[in-house]
Amino acid sequence: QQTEGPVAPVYKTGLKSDETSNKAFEKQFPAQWLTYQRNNLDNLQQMTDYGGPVPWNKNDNVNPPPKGNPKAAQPYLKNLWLGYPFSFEYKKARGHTYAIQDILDTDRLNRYSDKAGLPATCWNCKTTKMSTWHREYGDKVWSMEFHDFRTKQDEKDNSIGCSYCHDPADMKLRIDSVPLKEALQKVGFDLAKASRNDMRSLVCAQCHVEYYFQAPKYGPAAKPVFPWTNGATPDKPFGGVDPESIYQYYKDHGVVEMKTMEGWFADWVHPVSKTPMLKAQHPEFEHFINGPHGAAGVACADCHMAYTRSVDPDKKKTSNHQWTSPLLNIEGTCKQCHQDKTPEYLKERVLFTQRKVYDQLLKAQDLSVRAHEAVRLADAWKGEKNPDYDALMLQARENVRHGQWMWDYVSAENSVGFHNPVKTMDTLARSQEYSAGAALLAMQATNYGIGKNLEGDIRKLVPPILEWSREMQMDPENLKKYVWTTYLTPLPKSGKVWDGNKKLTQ
Amino acid sequence: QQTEGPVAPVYKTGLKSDETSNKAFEKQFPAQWLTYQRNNLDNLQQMTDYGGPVPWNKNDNVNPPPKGNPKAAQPYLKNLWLGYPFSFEYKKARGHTYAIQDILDTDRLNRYSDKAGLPATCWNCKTTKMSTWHREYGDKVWSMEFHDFRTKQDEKDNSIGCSYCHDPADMKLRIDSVPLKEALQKVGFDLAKASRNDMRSLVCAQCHVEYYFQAPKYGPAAKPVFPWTNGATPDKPFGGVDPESIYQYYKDHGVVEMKTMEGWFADWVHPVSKTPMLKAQHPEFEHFINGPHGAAGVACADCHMAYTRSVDPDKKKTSNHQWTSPLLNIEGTCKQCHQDKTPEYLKERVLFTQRKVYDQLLKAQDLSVRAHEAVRLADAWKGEKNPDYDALMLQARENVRHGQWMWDYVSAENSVGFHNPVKTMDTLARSQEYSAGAALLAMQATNYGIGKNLEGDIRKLVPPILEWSREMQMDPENLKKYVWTTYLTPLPKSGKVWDGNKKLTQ
Amino acid sequence: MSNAPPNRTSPTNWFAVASVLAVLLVAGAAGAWSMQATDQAAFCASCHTMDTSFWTFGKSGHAKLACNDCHAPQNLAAKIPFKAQAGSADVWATVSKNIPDVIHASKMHKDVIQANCVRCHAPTIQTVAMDAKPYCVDCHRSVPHKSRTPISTRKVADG
Ligand code: HEC
Ligand code: HEC
Ligand code: HEC
Ligand code: HEC
Ligand code: HEC
Ligand code: HEC
Ligand code: HEC
Ligand code: HEC
Ligand code: HEC
Ligand code: HEC
Ligand code: HEC
Ligand code: HEC
Ligand code: HEC
Ligand code: HEC
Ligand SMILES: [Ca+2]
Ligand SMILES: [Ca+2]
Repeated sequence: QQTEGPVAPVYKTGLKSDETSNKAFEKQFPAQWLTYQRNNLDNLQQMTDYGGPVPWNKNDNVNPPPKGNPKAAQPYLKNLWLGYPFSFEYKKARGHTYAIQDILDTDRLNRYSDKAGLPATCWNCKTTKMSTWHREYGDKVWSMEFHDFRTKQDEKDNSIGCSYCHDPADMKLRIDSVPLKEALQKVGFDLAKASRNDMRSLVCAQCHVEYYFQAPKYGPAAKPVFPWTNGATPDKPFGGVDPESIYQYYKDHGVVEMKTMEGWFADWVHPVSKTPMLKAQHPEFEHFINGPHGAAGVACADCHMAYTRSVDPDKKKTSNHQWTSPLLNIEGTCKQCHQDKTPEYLKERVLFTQRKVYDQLLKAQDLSVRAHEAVRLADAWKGEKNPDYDALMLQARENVRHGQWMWDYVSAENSVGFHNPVKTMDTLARSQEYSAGAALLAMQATNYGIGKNLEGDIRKLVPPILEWSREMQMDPENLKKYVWTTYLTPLPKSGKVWDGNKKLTQ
Repeated sequence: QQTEGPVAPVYKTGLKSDETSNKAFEKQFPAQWLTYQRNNLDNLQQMTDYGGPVPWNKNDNVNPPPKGNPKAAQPYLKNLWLGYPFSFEYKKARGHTYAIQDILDTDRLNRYSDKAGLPATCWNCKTTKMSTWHREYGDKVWSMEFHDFRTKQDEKDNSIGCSYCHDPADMKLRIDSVPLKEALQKVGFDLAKASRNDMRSLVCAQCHVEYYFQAPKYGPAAKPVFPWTNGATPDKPFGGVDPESIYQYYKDHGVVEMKTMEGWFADWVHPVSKTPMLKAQHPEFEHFINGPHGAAGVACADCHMAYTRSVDPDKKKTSNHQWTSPLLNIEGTCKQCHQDKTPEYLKERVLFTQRKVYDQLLKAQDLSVRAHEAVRLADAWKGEKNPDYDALMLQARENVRHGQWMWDYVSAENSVGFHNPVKTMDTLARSQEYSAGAALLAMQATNYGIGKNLEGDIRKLVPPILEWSREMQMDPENLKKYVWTTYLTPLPKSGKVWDGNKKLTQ
Repeated sequence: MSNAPPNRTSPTNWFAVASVLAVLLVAGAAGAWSMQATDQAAFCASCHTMDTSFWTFGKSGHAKLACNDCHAPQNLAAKIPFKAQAGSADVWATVSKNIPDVIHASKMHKDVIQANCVRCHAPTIQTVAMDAKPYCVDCHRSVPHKSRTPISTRKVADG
């Protein structure tokens, strides 16, 4: 007889709180270990209409999976991120057990040089070692050389694992990530008072959130910061996570020097339109938190880690540690709450949202390309200009930036809208508004001189770039393939310096 | 005890199935009668943020309620419906008991002439007498003179009432309306097999649906038809109710003669842009049916007629026959299903959707005005033209029509998006796309000659028309007030012929 | 707002008065039979007010249980006062016809229910953090009254 209410199991593992090896947990937690291993599944059977852990190239709408995905790819990504590492490689995410391998292999980091081009910060959301290193080097760690850490960990044993979410000593959920701890403090959310339900989402918010690298002027260089303060109030700590609030936030915290944008934050300058751009990254938490589920108190773990009994050794109920699309197991996830519905019905409702979001996302990207192209043409315009040409062009650029930020906020979010259907659609409508506005302003600046050159199908005017990589950019010939790539500077020719965690002789 | 499942109570009233008086039901159904009388409430206490039964002018964003409503009005409605009776008067709906009074008093019908200008069809969704008349006159009734029926009924005793939804003999739910019966038949929905749950929405679908008046070429003149067939399939009878399906439907079923639109349906031609337009009317059912609630089987009556016990004489559970905003009584409506939430929470979720929908709706209307204006300017353009001028202008007009249809489909729907949040937002994004496209095509047609005249704030370029009415349009002086109204033809000066159901001496 | 407050001066419902007597009998005599009889679905459903709950429960995986397997504390010392209080509240509401449009389990009552979920399902909930949410029914939202399903499939119109 038990009347106390259910209590979470408490463990005494004998492990130290700073344990970072995954394997160290295997023996005591064979069930969780077993589902955790399933994160290695990444075959075609794991695909859903828009998701699932298959690492196809997100821009490739030509080749069938696993290389591309004609039904869910976004063909203009390489154009829109031109000049930024994301244009070299960006893949559909797969399981947590691949995190280190995938970052070791990604072309976003410069493996052809001793300088990765991006800081050690990138390790933050991939390895259980991060907090060890932070303890060791302090806030200097963020701006240290990425490559120097390639060899300092095991590809599997330190990939996103137990110690990132649990205190190894007693397995209580914990926040291991420095940036989240600081972000929560800044918005006035007291982690000490977080409920168990809160923790079941906050552990994910360590990584599945938008971030930027801090400029030295504002504190430790290259530290990852979550831009949530603009709009946060004591009673609504997450009042600042909507895309317009964050866009306002980025009108500060940076070192842009361009007129009218002085001091704004920018990730890079787009070479075609010469616009200081923002890059959005995986704002799952920011979407979810005020969506129909998040607002109702449903947690990430409720859908992505639903209890399962299917696991040996003892078929006890455990949290499923295979983080993947809930649509691969609707019976075991959604249906605990939506018991009255069929799996087919639930899937169809998800698709009802996703199809519309995907369609509007592609339209938003087409308009965004048109906006860059308009500014490019207006820049090159030799004819008669509007007396306000300069002011109009600055406004146009601001709209290019704003429009791209808005669709990227949706594109980077991995549920194709399901985590917050209405907010997502609103964000895309705004994206389209700003991008269309940018093109119009550029036309005005040239007294409509460029109008003719913008007529017709944008996919023909500016062909989508299907393949691009650091190696391709090393060959000046390749830069001639597209009008847009002519704006790039060729990269120095060089052989690979790093292959995974092996340094190659040079 | 029951084992079959809840069944609707059956009565033997002694009334005939063709009874049309509301009062005839009072004695036997005092509880329903009492809540039915509450449909007469229309004071300011009944307002919600966007809804509630207070008849303010839908375009008036200047005067406070009850005349206007700065927080929820749509200032461009009179501009966008110029030349069509809706531009004279369009109010927020109120209770069913006002249906006859409001149609008697509306300026949409010409009370200054022996010809109302709109057919007797208009009575269909206002009076319990309609089926009697249909039996009497057959399909001729639709095109008969509206005015001739003004005196043939009692303002209150025949206003939307019992016999429209119930068979008076046994009070079973029934479909009394001819157009719905025919529409269901056409899409292959067998009314005889409708479940009780279906009926709890279908009785509303008699009226809360989009309709158009049939042209004589296609069958009985002026008969109201619901345009649902394009996309309907045997297993998805309501597969044709999305705005794009209906837009396609209207590419037929009409008598438009303009090139490239031959045979299309149009409600009227907008005098400013000379575009054959569509008018959307209250597609509540069409939104609801594949929204989160409708798809889940929730019925209109679940939210708008929730059981109440608060009614004398015997405080039994009865269906609340006061059809109004559920937000006026969240405890009694939403909380039947969402018992774990607070009323404040639920209201906030509704507003989370409504605020975004309202904002995007206004933006869509601004763009729609700009589209008409662009076509107007391009029509008047005397400078050099694009060699494809004619083709481009036709395309522009098609986009004007398409863009306006899309926002009107949302504007005319009375939940400000709540009945189907994602579909509503998608519809508005499309509206904006088409309207922006229309302006661009008109610019192209004039080789951008009109560009300059479209720059700047549209609310200044084309001022919203706050007041307009038949009387105003009789005075040629008034037509000079706005550029747009100069495109109207003054109406013949005339005194009122009808005041409510009283014919005035002439 | 739009619904007028319930009128509190309507005539007495005699069936309900009889029920009061029954409950008093239970509380007073505490006979084993009446204790058990008033736990059963049939008794609860003798009030039309309870029809909805009865119907949905009857269609659920828990149909073989008695209402009070969930709706009353199982330890007798707590059960008698709880039943007397809940029972007389129900009866008073019925007699005075002060029955709300939508009946909700109170916080106290929800805690009682929760304890019962835990009581029966103890073996199931040992290995995981089943206190992830305040109540089991925050996830198991349909247990047992199918609260998200359309009204006509679970409510009785003339209750
Ligand atoms: C109510 C259920 C639910 C909740 C709560 C939820 N998600 Fe999701 N999530 C989904 C669904 C459904 C998808 C779409 C999967 C697909 O398209 O196959 C998804 C997709 C994802 C994806 C992409 C997965 C893939 O296979 O592409 C990630 C990553 C993700 N969610 C993370 C999160 C995080 C982090 C949280 C909390 C901040 C969260 N989710 C909360 C249901 C949920
Ligand atoms: C705040 C946490 C965070 C930081 C910092 C971060 N990532 Fe990630 N990364 C994620 C998450 C979450 C995913 C999975 C979701 C997704 O792919 O959008 C991911 C996925 C990836 C992937 C696999 C999918 C792909 O995009 O090809 C690579 C590679 C990657 N990150 C590289 C990097 C690099 C390089 C950096 C530094 C510039 C970095 N990450 C910084 C959280 C982070
Ligand atoms: C990305 C976050 C994350 C990682 C990584 C993670 N867990 Fe968990 N784990 C959770 C969450 C969330 C819960 C649910 C805890 C709760 O509800 O309080 C959980 C629960 C548990 C529990 C409690 C019993 C249960 O199944 O609910 C154990 C034991 C456990 N995890 C072991 C592990 C082990 C071993 C690893 C590494 C192989 C691991 N976890 C990796 C997030 C994580
Ligand atoms: C966070 C969500 C959540 C909460 C809270 C929750 N459950 Fe569950 N429950 C589940 C899921 C998911 C399953 C499905 C597990 C499976 O069958 O694989 C489940 C299954 C069950 C089952 C049927 C199968 C089995 O494992 O025995 C019972 C009984 C059950 N839960 C009882 C409870 C009780 C009692 C409580 C409260 C103490 C509770 N649940 C709280 C999510 C939850
Ligand atoms: C330490 C950082 C980190 C934490 C904590 C984290 N994730 Fe992830 N997540 C990632 C990265 C990185 C990837 C992509 C790995 C790759 O593709 O190499 C990823 C991938 C995923 C995927 C995609 C797998 C698929 O099927 O498409 C899902 C779903 C997901 N995470 C959900 C969650 C949930 C739910 C939580 C919390 C319980 C969580 N993650 C916590 C970093 C993290
Ligand atoms: C822990 C409980 C829980 C889980 C797990 C859950 N939901 Fe929900 N779901 C809710 C709640 C709560 C709402 C909000 C409405 C309400 O209160 O009933 C909701 C609303 C919805 C809606 C309506 C909103 C919309 O976006 O259209 C859909 C569809 C839905 N859920 C599908 C799913 C799917 C698919 C999954 C699995 C991926 C899932 N849910 C998992 C509790 C849950
Ligand atoms: C899940 C609950 C729900 C369902 C089902 C539902 N509605 Fe509504 N309805 C609402 C809400 C909430 C509003 C917004 C009221 C407001 O803004 O004050 C609304 C608004 C309306 C309005 C405008 C009322 C006003 O006060 O302005 C009408 C008319 C309407 N609904 C008719 C219908 C019809 C007809 C159906 C079925 C085809 C239906 N509704 C189904 C909840 C619902
Ligand atoms: C298919 C049913 C149907 C037909 C046919 C119909 N109406 Fe209505 N009418 C409604 C509904 C439903 C409402 C309430 C919802 C709304 O106002 O959008 C309404 C509201 C009204 C109102 C009160 C609010 C306002 O708009 O000022 C007037 C007046 C009115 N209609 C006049 C007319 C006229 C004139 C015609 C003929 C041109 C007509 N109706 C044809 C269904 C119909
Ligand atoms: C706009 C449609 C509509 C009108 C008009 C209407 N009813 Fe109803 N009525 C309904 C619906 C829907 C139900 C619920 C039936 C069900 O669940 O099967 C209902 C139920 C009833 C019931 C059954 C008991 C109950 O309350 O659920 C009675 C009796 C009744 N109405 C009487 C009347 C009377 C008397 C009038 C005129 C004063 C009237 N109705 C007007 C739609 C309407
Ligand atoms: C015979 C036609 C007809 C039927 C049937 C009908 N309506 Fe209406 N409804 C109207 C008209 C007309 C109005 C506007 C009356 C006015 O403003 O004068 C209206 C107004 C309303 C309003 C607005 C009141 C407010 O508070 O803003 C709601 C809500 C509503 N109806 C819901 C329903 C529901 C739910 C049903 C079905 C149970 C239904 N209606 C059936 C024609 C109808
Ligand atoms: C007869 C049952 C029922 C009634 C009454 C009802 N709902 Fe729902 N509600 C549902 C169902 C079913 C869903 C879909 C998700 C699910 O299955 O839980 C849902 C989903 C929702 C959602 C999530 C989707 C979204 O649009 O964000 C919200 C919010 C919501 N309801 C609010 C309300 C409000 C407000 C009312 C009253 C006006 C209401 N509901 C009345 C059953 C109902
Ligand atoms: C398996 C456990 C269980 C059984 C058996 C059970 N109930 Fe319930 N009951 C609940 C739960 C859980 C709630 C609370 C639902 C909520 O508020 O989330 C509840 C709520 C109620 C309510 C409040 C109204 C509502 O729907 O919230 C009534 C009345 C009720 N039950 C009556 C009964 C009757 C009568 C029976 C027997 C015919 C019965 N219950 C059998 C678990 C049970
Ligand atoms: C005499 C008629 C009657 C009987 C017999 C009856 N109830 Fe009730 N019950 C009511 C009324 C009336 C209410 C509403 C009281 C209120 O909320 O004010 C109610 C409310 C409830 C509630 C929700 C309020 C709360 O206390 O949390 C539950 C649960 C409940 N009853 C369960 C039961 C169970 C279980 C039985 C059988 C043991 C039962 N009832 C027998 C009339 C009755
Ligand atoms: C008196 C014992 C008892 C109580 C109290 C009880 N259950 Fe159960 N429950 C059972 C039994 C026995 C079954 C298995 C029924 C079957 O499979 O025939 C069951 C099955 C279940 C299941 C799996 C089947 C289903 O309906 O989904 C869930 C989940 C569940 N219970 C949750 C709950 C929750 C939540 C509560 C409290 C609100 C609760 N139970 C209260 C005895 C109980
Ligand atoms: Ca960023
Ligand atoms: Ca129409």
